[in-house]
Amino acid sequence: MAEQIIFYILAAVIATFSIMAVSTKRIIRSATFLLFVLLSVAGLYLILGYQYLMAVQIAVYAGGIMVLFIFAILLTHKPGESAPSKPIAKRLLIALLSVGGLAFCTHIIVHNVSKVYSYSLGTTGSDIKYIGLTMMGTDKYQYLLAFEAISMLILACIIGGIMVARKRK
Amino acid sequence: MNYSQPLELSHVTAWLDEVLRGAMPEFWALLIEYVLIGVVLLTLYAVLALILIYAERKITAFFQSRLGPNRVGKWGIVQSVADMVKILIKEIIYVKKVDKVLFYVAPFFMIVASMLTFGAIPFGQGLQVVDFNIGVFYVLAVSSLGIIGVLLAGWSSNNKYSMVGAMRSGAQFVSYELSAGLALMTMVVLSGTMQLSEIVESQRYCWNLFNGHISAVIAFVIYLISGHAETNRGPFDLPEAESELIAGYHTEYSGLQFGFFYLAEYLNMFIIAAIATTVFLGGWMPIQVKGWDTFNQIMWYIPSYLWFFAKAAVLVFISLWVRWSFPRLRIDQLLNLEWKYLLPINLVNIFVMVLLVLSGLTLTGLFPNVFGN
Amino acid sequence: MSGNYFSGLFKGVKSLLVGMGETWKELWTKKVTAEYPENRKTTLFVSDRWRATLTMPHDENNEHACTSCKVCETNCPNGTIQVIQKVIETEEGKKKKVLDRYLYDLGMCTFCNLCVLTCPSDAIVFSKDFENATFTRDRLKEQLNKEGSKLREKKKEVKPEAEKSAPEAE
Amino acid sequence: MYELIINFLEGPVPMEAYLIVSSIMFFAGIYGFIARKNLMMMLISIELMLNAADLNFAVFNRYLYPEQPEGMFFTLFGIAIAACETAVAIAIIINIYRNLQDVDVEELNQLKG
Amino acid sequence: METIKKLILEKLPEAVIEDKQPLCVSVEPKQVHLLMETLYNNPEYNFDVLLKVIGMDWGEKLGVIYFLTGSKDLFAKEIVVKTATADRENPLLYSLTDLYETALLNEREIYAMFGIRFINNPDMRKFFLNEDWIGYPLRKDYDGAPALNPMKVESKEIQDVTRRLTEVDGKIQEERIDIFEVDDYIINIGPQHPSTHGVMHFRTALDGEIIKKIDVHSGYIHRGIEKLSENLGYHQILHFTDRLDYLSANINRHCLCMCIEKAAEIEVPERAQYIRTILDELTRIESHLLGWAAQCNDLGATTAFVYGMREREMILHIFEKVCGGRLIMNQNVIGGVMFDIYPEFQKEVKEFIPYMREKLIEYDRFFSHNVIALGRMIGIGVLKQEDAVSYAITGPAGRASGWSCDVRKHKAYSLYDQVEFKEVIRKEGDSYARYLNRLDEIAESLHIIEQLIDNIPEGSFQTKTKPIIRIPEGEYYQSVEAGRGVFSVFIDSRGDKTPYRLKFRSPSMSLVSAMPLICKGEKLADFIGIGGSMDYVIPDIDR
Amino acid sequence: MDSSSLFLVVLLTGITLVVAGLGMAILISPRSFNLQKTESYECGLPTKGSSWMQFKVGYYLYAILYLMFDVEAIFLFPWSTVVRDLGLAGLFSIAFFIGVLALGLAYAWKKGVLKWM
Amino acid sequence: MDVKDVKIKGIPYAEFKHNDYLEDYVKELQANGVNVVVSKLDELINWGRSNSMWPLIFATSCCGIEFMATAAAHHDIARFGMEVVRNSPRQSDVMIVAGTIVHKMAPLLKRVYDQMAEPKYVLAMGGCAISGGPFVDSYHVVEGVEKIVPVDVYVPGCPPRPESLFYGLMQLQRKVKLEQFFFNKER
Ligand code: SF4
Ligand code: SF4
Ligand code: SF4
Repeated sequence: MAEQIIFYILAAVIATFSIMAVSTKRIIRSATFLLFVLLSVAGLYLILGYQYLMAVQIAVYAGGIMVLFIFAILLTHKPGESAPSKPIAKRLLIALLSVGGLAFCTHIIVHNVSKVYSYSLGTTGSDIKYIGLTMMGTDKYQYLLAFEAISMLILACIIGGIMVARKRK
Repeated sequence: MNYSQPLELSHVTAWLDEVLRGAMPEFWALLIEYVLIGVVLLTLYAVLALILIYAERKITAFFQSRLGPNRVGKWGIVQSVADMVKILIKEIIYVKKVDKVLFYVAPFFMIVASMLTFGAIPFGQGLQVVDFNIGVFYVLAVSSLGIIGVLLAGWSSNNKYSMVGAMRSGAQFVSYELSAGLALMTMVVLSGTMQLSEIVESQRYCWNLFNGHISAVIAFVIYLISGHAETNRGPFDLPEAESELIAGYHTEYSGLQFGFFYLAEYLNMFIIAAIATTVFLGGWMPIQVKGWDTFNQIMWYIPSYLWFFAKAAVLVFISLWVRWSFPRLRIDQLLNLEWKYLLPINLVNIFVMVLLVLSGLTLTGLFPNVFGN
Repeated sequence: MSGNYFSGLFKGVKSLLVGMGETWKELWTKKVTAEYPENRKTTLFVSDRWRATLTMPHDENNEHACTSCKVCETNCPNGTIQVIQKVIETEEGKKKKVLDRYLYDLGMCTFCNLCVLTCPSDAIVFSKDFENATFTRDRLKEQLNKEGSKLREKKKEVKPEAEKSAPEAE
Repeated sequence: MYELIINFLEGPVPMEAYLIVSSIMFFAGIYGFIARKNLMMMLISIELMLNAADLNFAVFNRYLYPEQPEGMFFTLFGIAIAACETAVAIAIIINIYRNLQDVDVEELNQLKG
Repeated sequence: METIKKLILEKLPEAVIEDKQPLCVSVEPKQVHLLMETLYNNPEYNFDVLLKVIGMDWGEKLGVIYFLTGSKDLFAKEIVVKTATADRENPLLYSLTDLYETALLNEREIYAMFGIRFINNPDMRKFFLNEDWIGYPLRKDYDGAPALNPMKVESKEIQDVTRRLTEVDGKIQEERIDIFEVDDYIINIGPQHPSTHGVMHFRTALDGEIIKKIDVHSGYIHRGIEKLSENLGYHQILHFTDRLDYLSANINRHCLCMCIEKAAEIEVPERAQYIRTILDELTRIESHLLGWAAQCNDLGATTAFVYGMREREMILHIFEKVCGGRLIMNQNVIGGVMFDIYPEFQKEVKEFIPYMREKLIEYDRFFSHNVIALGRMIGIGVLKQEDAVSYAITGPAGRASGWSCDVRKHKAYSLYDQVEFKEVIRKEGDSYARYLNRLDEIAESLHIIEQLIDNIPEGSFQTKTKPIIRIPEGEYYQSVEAGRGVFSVFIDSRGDKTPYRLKFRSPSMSLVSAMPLICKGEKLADFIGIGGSMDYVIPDIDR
Repeated sequence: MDSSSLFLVVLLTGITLVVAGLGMAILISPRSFNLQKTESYECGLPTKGSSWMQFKVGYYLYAILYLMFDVEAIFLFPWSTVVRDLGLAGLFSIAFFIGVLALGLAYAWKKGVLKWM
Repeated sequence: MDVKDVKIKGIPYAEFKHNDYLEDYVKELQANGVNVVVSKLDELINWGRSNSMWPLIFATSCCGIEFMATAAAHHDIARFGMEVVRNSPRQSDVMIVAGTIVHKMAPLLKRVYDQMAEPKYVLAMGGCAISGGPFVDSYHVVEGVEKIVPVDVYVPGCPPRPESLFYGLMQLQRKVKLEQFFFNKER
């Protein structure tokens, strides 16, 4: 029961702040609201029993990406400067479309997804050793290759990021 | 081996649990327990902060051949209480130019980050609130929330000093978080688990610091350095560098809001020491020697939380010692230290540790009957 | 390059350790702090020559030595001293100017000692009572001669210069 | 009434609830991505969408195939890739800003034309 | 000197040369620059040090006195150049900033005090006073009515614009110049800042953490001492000197006393000379200790600060026992010293010397080799020798740039010709050299005291002087080596009991004027560290 | 008493601390108002221009490096717990992983990113 | 609360100077009448305030150096718990004006004072801050900071020795200890 209450609180937080994040004028606030959303998502992971995911979500998003965001905002925006949106008419239209899309999705979800799942609080995903072994294995459903590929991706990102950001006019 | 542990607090908690469960439905028992945990945690947090502030001021004074606070209570022992009372009723100023929302949110991040880490520390046998199986990683992840607080505080203050301070802080934090993480990872390799309680258990007969000898010592030093850098304390106090930036990122904060930053700073210092104690120095585990049962029994008479606080106190002292011995680093020195020294050394160190573990050259590997669990 | 890297590292670490050694030593040296106000009756060090406030010594007959000649007033560089005279009639019926009020502003004095040095009759001295903080500005404006005090009749006696300049001789 | 709420709250959270939450995030992201002209804002919106997807992976994993951590791994890799993507995207934004002193999409379009 | 005279007459036949000590040349404003150029490039002895720039109000004329000497052998030759203009409404003179950097701030000061504006000076704002100050305080006809310049408490935004006067074809043009670029990030360091050593105000344009430009503001402690002095008798003036550079209080006062004694021909007893010299050196140690402590504090080593202050306190105790003052000593008087030493004085000083030596070693171990400190001092804030000369930077900072500029060596006064000591000179010119110089000078001062302390002769410590001292008409100069460099006094007397004009040359002003140069391109943190290594005292600048 | 709910308890404790503290302070602390108080402090002078500055991109480059290593860490941590079980094979795969990243660091070093600008 | 209850370690009540000021002050307070609970709370608050005065050093000249000496080992202001020198006015409680205040500085002093958080106190240290001291007659010197901001305690001297400053701080502590926090209209 507690789980449900917490879930609904988190869901409310996510819903409000994701909407606020995309609609607020001040960009740094928007980033902060995004952070709230991300942290709540971390909370959802925790409810789902993926503790490791939660920690990863916090570490990467709160520690890494947010710092990056804030730095980037500091680099490109003045405090108090607001980020403009498209004209109100256009915005309304887009909002309508989004709400429409949301309604459509909800409809599908409610009508199709219900009762096809089995929920169990298994321990998969919460045992860190199991994750480690799975990640380093080469069998089916094991991810060594992806893991190594990530390293290449990261390398590419470092080089790309540095090159792009350092490029002078 | 079961030793008698008369002063252990876990007896009290177990008894309390029993009584509550006996007296009321489980839901309410749990609720009361949670509230109790919260209250205890809060008290411990505040009391520790007060003690730390007092200790720092006193020890600083001794390093500087002064006496330090000695007029409020005997030896000035309630000095920090007076400070707390004062700051509680100090005006909180509204500065027009600040970004109100973020300005108020920033201290939350500071406090919550340190509180969440604080909750994960095993203070003694069975005295750990949050014990995730990803313990070490959790601590790292959560502590990175603090930086958001600093960055937001600096940015929202709309003050030039704060801004410079926040930027410095960001660069500093992102650098040192890495080293701290890698140093802890080295120890995870050694203990084979991330759960803090298990890490402590695994050090029953041999502290990790000795178990992994060279490699562990290097990791220990690196962790202490980067831990301090993360907490923005001297000689890494660039973000609030008093002689340069007035008060750095919290220049515009007043009253209790400033108090929170102040509080979190001291608590973070303790948390770093506590984590280091847990991971490197055997946490709350009393000194044990395999086979010497009487000795072990005597050691167990000293309750585990005292062991823990004693070990942490030594580390806190070292941190103060360092703080009051060195001049402040400049930002480029700071980053050099991290990226050119600590990080490469750390990467190599992990490999050394892996080799040590795999080849059985750790102390437990070499002398399993003396040190093995 | 790599040699530099490591020797630099070790040298640096060594210098830091030496520095920490010094603070460690200081940790155990005797603390130099003098504990005012606990020591104010015992070990408090205040030199006898310390100039804390100007005073006008009165003897047991409530008599002072100031002839109200105003030398101190003219010598004072910033008008700290105000000598207010009044005219009285002596026994012989002569009109004579004597000291009415000797006003001294402690909050303004620069403690340059010129007044004491130049006073021809040594009527004023500096005391070393330094506890003078007050809550109001007016309290610092003092009247040095006591109520009802009068000039001490004295035989002209010239003190040697050396003694005069050192107040502790008083 | 009380009973109703209790009944509703009994048991695990229904899967639809998760999915709806993630849909809200996703469509908020879409709205932001289209409605805002600022590059940083667009990036933030993308971040929202990515998170929604990540959340779905985890939810599907937990509810549909609880015995295998596939979804979780996808989330893990998803987060990693999101991080890389953000880093490069921001690098590009900074570069654009340095050249144009602005991070407005419309300005960009004008420049292109 | 004869050759110089000839040289001057050759170039400027209409120059009026008065043959006194030092040689005095008066020329028309238009020719000053030419004359200076000649002297500057004089092959035999370059007059490349503009030691003093003294604004003067001679009654009907306003003008400037320049005191020149050479860096090669300081004070070996001295020349005084005078120039004046009769236009009191809009006095204009020519700037010397292209020859001597030190002229910049001095000319701005003269503008504030006398209203003389200098053509070609790149930055003609008032120094010390606010731009809207009415009247020129040091002019003889200054109206000091408080109503004219009431105290205001509303803060005003600082306008970063300056005026520049240039002469184009004989016509004076005035242009307004912005000091900073439009989008510079300007941050105020000071006046209420822990590390500006008082109330200096640097407007600093930053680029990230790097300093792009510094604009020096001063006057937050301008107390008008020179004006006050013009209404006070000579022994009343003395107490101001302690409050100029309060860390060299005794040395400053010594200087003024010597100047007055020289002028009034008062003999100072031997014993007083000894006491003065010993106390001077103790003052120097105290000042350097504080300098060291403050520099360490600026670098973030609070503990070092406390150690330095601890040792300094020992000296203060000695001071307090001698003269009843700790910081402001009021010890020297015209014709001697105010108080004789106390009986245990010698013993205590002799105890202090080995103690201090021990502590110097401790400082060395504690801070001088600390790798962090080294990184923050070596190669930071490099001041080249020619810059030091051009900015007339003397004292430990000047000597750290390789310029031998110790007055005690070059123009010995008091007992300095009888004692043996080394002038500490380093070549590097960076913060570290200044830092080490200060510590080494403490050792040298200890050495000097050691030589004197046992030989204090018996006798009187004061010559009796008249209650009112009059100085014969004339101009008098006296220089001493204060804690921060050459401190000197200029008295223009008209034979009254008060000076007609009294001017102090403060070493700190030069130090500050070089800050924009040596801090450019350094980091913000280093700027603070450099400030610490220069060790200026602000009331000394502002007076 | 599972960790997740305890985690929540700790979180709430932290938030309570701030909320309660601030609430109380705002309620009872004295208040005064004047115009200058609400302006920002800069050595006692009015600020000129915006407090925002065009910061050096150097800060950002460090952040990129950090993020990358952070991402690396999330993969390394699971690995580090199973080092013993994996043996040499694990060592090699991870050596490749770290080696590639070290290349990144080396690249940054060479490009002078690590030199503060 | 009675004046006599205001105890300062080390100096008995009778040996303090200017006690009459405090007595008047208390009389005024008592005339208003305060209930007991509140006054006990007040006592606690005042105890905290008076023992934790974080100074903001407005040091302009010589007296500032004496303050440094006060903070250093020999005198050690830390004994009073006042070594936490905050450079930001937002975080400090007592402004110690040490040194001459000149016309150019006056707006700054006012501004910094204004920016301090309540409760705030001002201590004028040295002749200059009290009255202009040696420079009263100057055209550019403010005749005492009381012209700009309200001063709570005056510490005469030129410069006052560190002990004098301590004495002044203790006077201030005494004043603070008598203050009324609740239902106070003034502050
Ligand atoms: S104190 Fe001395 S100088 Fe002053 S009026 Fe009296 S007698 Fe004259
Ligand atoms: S000491 Fe100096 S300032 Fe003070 S009253 Fe005497 S003469 Fe005047
Ligand atoms: S009172 Fe005296 S010591 Fe203090 S600042 Fe003024 S002149 Fe200097």
